[in-house]
Amino acid sequence: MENFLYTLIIPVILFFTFVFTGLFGNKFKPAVSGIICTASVLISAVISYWTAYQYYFIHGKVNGVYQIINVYKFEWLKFNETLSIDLGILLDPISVMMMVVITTVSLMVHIYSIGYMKGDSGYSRYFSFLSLFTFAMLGLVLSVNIFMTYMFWELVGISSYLLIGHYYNKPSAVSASKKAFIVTRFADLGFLIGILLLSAFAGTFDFNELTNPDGNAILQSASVTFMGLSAITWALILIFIGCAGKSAMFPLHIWLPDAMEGPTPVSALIHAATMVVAGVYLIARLFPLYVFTSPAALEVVAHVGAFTSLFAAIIACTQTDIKRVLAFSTISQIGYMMVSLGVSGYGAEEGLGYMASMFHLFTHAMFKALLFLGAGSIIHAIHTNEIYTMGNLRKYMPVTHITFLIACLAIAGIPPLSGFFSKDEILVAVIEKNIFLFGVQYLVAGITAFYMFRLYFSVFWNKDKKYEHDPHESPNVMLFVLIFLAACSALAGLIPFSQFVSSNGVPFSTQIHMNIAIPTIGIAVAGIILAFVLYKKESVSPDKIKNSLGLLYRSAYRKFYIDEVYIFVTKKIIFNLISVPVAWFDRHVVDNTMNGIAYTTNFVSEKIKYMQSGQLQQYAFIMVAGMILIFLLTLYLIIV
Amino acid sequence: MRHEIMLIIAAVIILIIELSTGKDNKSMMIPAAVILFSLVTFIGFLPIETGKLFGGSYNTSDMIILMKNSLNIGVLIVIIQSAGWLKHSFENFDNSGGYFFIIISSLIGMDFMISSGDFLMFYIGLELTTIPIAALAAIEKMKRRSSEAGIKLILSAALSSGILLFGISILYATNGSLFFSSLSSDNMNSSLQLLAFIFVFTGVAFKISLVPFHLWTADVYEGAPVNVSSFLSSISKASAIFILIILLFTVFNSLISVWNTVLYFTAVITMTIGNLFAMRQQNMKRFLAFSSIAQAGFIPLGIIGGTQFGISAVIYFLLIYIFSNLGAFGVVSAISNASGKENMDEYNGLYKTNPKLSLVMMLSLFSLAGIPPVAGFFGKFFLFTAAAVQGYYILVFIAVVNATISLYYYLLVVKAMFINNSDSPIEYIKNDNYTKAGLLICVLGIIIIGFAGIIFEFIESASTGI
Amino acid sequence: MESGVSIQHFMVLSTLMFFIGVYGFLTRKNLITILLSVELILNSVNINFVAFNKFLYPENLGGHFFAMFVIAVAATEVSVAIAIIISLYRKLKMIDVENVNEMKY
Amino acid sequence: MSETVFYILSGFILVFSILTVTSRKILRTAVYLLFVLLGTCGIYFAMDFNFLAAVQLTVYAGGIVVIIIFSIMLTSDLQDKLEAVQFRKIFFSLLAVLIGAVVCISTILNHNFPQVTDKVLDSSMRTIGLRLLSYNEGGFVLPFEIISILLLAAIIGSIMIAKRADSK
Repeated sequence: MENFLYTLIIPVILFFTFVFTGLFGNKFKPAVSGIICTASVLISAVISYWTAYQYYFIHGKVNGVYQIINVYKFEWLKFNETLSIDLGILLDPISVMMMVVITTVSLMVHIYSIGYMKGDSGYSRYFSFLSLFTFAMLGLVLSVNIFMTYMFWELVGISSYLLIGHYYNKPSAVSASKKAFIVTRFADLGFLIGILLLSAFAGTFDFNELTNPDGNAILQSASVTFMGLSAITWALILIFIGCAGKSAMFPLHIWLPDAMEGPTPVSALIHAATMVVAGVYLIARLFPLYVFTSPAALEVVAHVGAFTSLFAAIIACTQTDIKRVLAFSTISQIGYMMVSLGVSGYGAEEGLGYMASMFHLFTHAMFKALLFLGAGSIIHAIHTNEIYTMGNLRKYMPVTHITFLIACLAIAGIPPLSGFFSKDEILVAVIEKNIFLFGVQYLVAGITAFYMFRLYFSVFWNKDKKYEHDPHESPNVMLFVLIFLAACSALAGLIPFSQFVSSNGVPFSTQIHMNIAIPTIGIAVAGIILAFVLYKKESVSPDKIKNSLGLLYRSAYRKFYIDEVYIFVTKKIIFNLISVPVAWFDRHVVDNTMNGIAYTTNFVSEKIKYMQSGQLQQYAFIMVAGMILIFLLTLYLIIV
Repeated sequence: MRHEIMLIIAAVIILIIELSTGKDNKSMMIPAAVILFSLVTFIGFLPIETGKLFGGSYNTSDMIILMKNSLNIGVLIVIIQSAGWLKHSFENFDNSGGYFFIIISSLIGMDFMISSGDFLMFYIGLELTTIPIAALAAIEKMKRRSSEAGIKLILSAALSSGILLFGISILYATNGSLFFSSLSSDNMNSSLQLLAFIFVFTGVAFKISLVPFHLWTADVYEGAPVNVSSFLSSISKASAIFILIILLFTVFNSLISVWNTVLYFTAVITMTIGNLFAMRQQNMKRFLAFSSIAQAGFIPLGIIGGTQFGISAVIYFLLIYIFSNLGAFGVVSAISNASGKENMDEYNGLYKTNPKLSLVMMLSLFSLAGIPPVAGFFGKFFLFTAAAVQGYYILVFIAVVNATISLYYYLLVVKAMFINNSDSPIEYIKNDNYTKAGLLICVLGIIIIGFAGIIFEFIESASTGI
Repeated sequence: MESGVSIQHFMVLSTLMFFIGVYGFLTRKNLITILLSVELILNSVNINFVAFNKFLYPENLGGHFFAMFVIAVAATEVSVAIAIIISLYRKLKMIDVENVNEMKY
Repeated sequence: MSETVFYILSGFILVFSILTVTSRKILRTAVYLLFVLLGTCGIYFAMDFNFLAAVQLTVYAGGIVVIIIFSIMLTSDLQDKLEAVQFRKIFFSLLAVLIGAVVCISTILNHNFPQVTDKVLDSSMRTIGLRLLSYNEGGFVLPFEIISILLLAAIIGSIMIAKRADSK
C-alpha cells in the first residue's frame, strides 16, 4: 500500500507558519506575513489534492472498498492496555474529502483576505491566526483518536474566538467572540463527558476500533443501561450536544449570528465551510457507532436537525443584515445535513443519507463560502451590512453580481448547479425513512429559495440607493476568488460523489429521482418567484400593500388582485404571524436564557464580595465558624 | 535526608556569602544563589536510598523524593525569577542574602514536613514553611500593603496552627502516640477523634486555601512581593497538599468515609467561590490568587476515593500547576518590576509591544484553564477521570462546569493582551537573562509534561509507595 | 492519680481557654492584643499535651516535648509578628486591626 | 495533684484569660496574660514537670511577655483605653465561640478515655536531656535541630523587616 506519510506536512507546515508569524510577525512588513501564510496554505492545498488523487483513484481502494488508513500513529499517553491517547493521521473517504474542502476554502480565504484586510492594523496577527485555525481544523478531521479530535476541537474554538474578536475596538465584536466561545464551551462539556463515558464503556478512544462494526466497542457497549437508555446512548447524545454546539443546532445556535461581527472572510472560512460542519463531520465519523448501538441517538440527531433547519430558515426571512441572513441560512443548511445523517442506515445504498449529507457538506462549503465572500465584497464596497441601504448594485459590481447569483441558484437547488444534486439526494434519503421529516425539509427548500432571492433582489436589483461614494468593484485578487468559487459551486454537483464516499466504504451509484427532483425544483422556483414579486418589482413593494389593503374594494378592479391577496397571506399572515414571532422567540427567549445565566453569575459574585472584606477578624470568624459547621455536618452524617 | 542536608548547606553558604561581602559588593549574591540552588536541585535527582530515620520521625519513599524534587524545581524557578525583583530597588537588593536564606529555610521546612513520620516533625516543618515567609511578605518596608499582607499572613497562620495543635493534642489524647504509623493502625470511630480530624484538616486546609479557610489568600498575595506570592501559591500550596495526602492516607485512613464527605463539599465550594471571585478581579496578583484557590478546589477530586491512580493524578496536576502558575506569576513579576503595572486593563495591547511575554502568559493561562493540548488539560483530565472512576459523577460534572467558567476569566486576560487595544500599552520590556531563563523553564515544563506521556507513567509507578 | 481530678477536667479547662483565645482573636482591636489571644490558644494546647502525658501516657515524654517545642515556636511567631507590627506602626502610626484593610473584595 | 489545687489554679487561669481578652487597658492585658502563664506554670509544677515549668517561666513569662510589653510601650499610648468593640462583633463572636466550646466540651465529656496506666512518669532532668539528644525512637534530636533553623530564619526575617531603611 502506498505510504501516505507526506500528508503529515499538511498540518505541520501550517503550525510552523503560525508559530513563525506569531512570534516574528511584527518584525517585518505586514504583507510578508500574508504572503508566507498564503504560500504555506497553497502548499498544503496542493499536497492534499495530490493525496486525494492518490487515495481515491490509485491506492485507497482495496477490493472495491475504500480503506481506512492510519498514516501515522504515535502512542502518547497510556492509561492501561487498551485505553490510550494517540496522535496520528487517519485517511478515509470523508477525512480526505474534508481535507480538500478545508485547504481549498482556506486558500481562497487567504487570497481574498490579502485584498480585503489591506491596511488593517492587525494584518499579520490576522494571518497567523488564520493559519492556526486551518491547522487546528485539519488536525480535527485527520485525527485517529476521539481524544485527539477533542483537543483540536478546543483549539479550533480558541482560534475562532481570536478571529471573531479581531475587530477589538467594536464592543459588539468582543462580546460576540466571548459568547461564541462560552456557548460552544458549554456544549463541549457534553462532548467531554460523552468521551469519558464512551471510553469507560467501549474501552478505547481509537476510531478504528470504535467504528468497526464487528469490533468489540460496538458489541460490548450496548449492554449497560442508565435511566432507561443504554449508557452508550447517553454517551452519544452527549457527544451530539458537543456537535450541536459547534454546528449551531437549536438551542445552541445563538452564537453563530452574533459571530458575524468578525471579518467577513473569517465568516466564510469558519462559519460556512469548516468549523460549523465539524459537528456533522464528527457524527459521520462515529456513524457506525450511532447506527449499530443507538438508533435513539440518531433519532435525536434527525429531529433536532429538522427543527433547526426549519426554525433558522424562517428567521432568515426576517433578517436585514446581509451576514445574518447568511448565518441563519448556514444553520438551516447544517440542519439539512444532520437530518440526512439521522435518517441514514449503514451500507452502500442503505447509507444514502450518509453520503448525501457529506455531499451536501461539500457543495455547501463551496457555495456558502462564495456567498460570504460575495457579501464581503459588497460590504467592502459600501461599508454597511444593511440590505435596505443597498440596491441596484449589479450596475456597479458586475462580477460580484454574477457570482452571487450563481451561489443563490446553487443554494436554492436549481439544476444543474451543485446544490440541486446534494439536496436531491438528501430528500430522497429522507422520504424513504420518514415522510414527516421529508415534509419539513421540502418546505425548508422553498423557504430557502425565498430568502436567498429576497436577499439577492434587494441587494442587486431594486432602486439605486444613496451611497456615500460610488460603489466600486473589488480588487482583482478578490474577484479571482469569487470566480473560482463560483466555478466550483456550479460544477461540484457533477461529481459522482457516491463513487467516493459511502458509509461502509463501498462505492455505489445514484441517479436523479425525477419524482422528487421536479417538485423540489418547483417549490424552489415558487420561492424565487415570490421573492421576485415581493422584492424585485417596486410596484408591489411591501409599503404599497398597506395602502391597498385599506382600499380593498378598489383593488378588486385591479389586475394584481390575486397577487395582492397572495401577498397579504404571505406577508401579513405568514410573515407577521410566524416568522416574526419565531425571530422574536430566538432573540429574546433563547438568547436571554443564556444571558441570564451570565447575569446571574455576575450578580452572585457581586453579592458575595463582602465575604472578602479585608478584615482579618472576619476571615478568622468565617474560618472558625466554617470549621465548627463542618464538624457538625460530619457528625450529623455519621449519626444518620 | 540528602535533600535537607544539601539545602541546609546551601543556606549556610548563602549566609557566609552575605556576611563576608561588603555592602557595595553584593552583586555576586544572585548568581551564587542561582548556581548553588541549581546544584542542589540537580543533586536531588541522583538516586537515593529510601527508608526511615530517627526512630520513624523521618520517612522517605520514592513518592516523597519525587515531591521534594518537584518542590526543588519550583523553588529554583522562584529564585531565578526573584532576580528581577531584587535588582529592582536598592533596598531589596540589600536584603537579597536574607531573602534567599528564608526561601531556602522555608523549603527545608517543607521537606521535613512531607518527610515527617510524627506530628511533632510535621508541626515544626509546617511552622518553618510559614513563619519566615510571613516576614518576607512584609519585606517591602515602603509599601503599606506589604506589611498588611505580612500581618494578615502571620496572624491567621497563627490561629490556624493553634487549631491544628489543638487537633493534634486530642489525637494524642485518644491514641497515645504522635507517630503516623501507630496512629494509622488505630480504628478511629469516636466523635472526639472526628473532632481532632476536623481540627487538623482545618490547619492544613488553611495552607491549601480551601474554602472557607481561604480568605487570607487574596489579600496576602496582593500585598506581598510578586515572587513571594508565587512561592506561596505554588510551592507552599503544593507541599501542603502533599502532606494532606500523606495524613489522609496514613493517619486518618480509617476515617475515609468522613474525609470523602468533607473533601466533596470543600471541593465544590472551593471551586465555585474561587471562580466567582476570580471573575471580578482587576489586580493581576489578586486574580491569580483566586485562580489558585479555584485550582486547589480540583485537587480533592483526585484524593477522594483514595485510589492510587487518584494520587498520581494529583501529583501530576500539581507538577503542571507549579509550572503554569509560576509562568503566569513570572510574567506578572516581569511586568510589575519594569513598569509597576499590575492591573488587567493596563495589560491591554501587551501583545503588540511584548509578544513573547504575552505568549508565555497565554500558554500559562491556557494550561491553568485546562485547554487541550496544553499540559494543564491532562492534569485536570486525570483528576476528573480519577473521580469518575470512583463514581462521583455529580462532582465531576460540577468540576467540569467550573473548569468551563474558569476559562471565561482566563480568557479575559488573554483578550486584554491580544485583542484589546490601548493608547498607551506597556512599553517594550527588556528582560534580563534571569527572567528569560525562569520563563523558559516554565514554558518547557508546560510543554514537556503535557507531551511526554512517560512522566505520568513514572509518577504512577512512584506513587505506589503511599 | 492522687485524687478526683480526671483528664476531662484538664480538657475542659484547656478547651475553655482555647475558645477564650479564639474569642479574643475575633474581637480585639489592637494587633498586639490579638497576638496575646494567640498565646492563650497555644498555652491551652500546652496544658492539653502535658496533662495527657502525665495522666494517660506516662511511658514516654511525647506530650512534654511537644509542649516545649510549641513554646519555642510561639516565641518565633511572636518575634516575627512583633517585627511586622512595628514596621506597620512606622507607616500608619497605629496598629488597629480594622484599619488593616486596604486590600479587599 | 489534689482537686483543690486544680480548681484554684484553673479558676485563676480562666479568670485572667477572660480579662486578657476583654480588658480595655492595653498594658494590663499583657500583665493578665502573664498571670495566665504563671497559672499554667503552676499546673506544670503540680504535675512534676519541673523543667517545662522552668521553660515556661523563662521563655514565655520572661521572654515573650517582656517583648510584648516593650512593643506595647513602643506603639501605644498607655493612658488610652482601647475603643469599645461593636456589639455586633461581640455577639457573633461570642455565639460562634460558645457553640464551638459547647460542641467540643460535650464531645470530650462523651469520650471514654483509656484507663490510666500505673506506669510512673520519669520527668527528671537527666531523662529529658537524654531524650532531647537521642536519635532513636522517642528521641527528639531532629526537631531540636530543625527548630534552630526556624529560630535563625525568624530572627533574620525580623531583622530584615524591623531595621530602618537606609536613607541612601
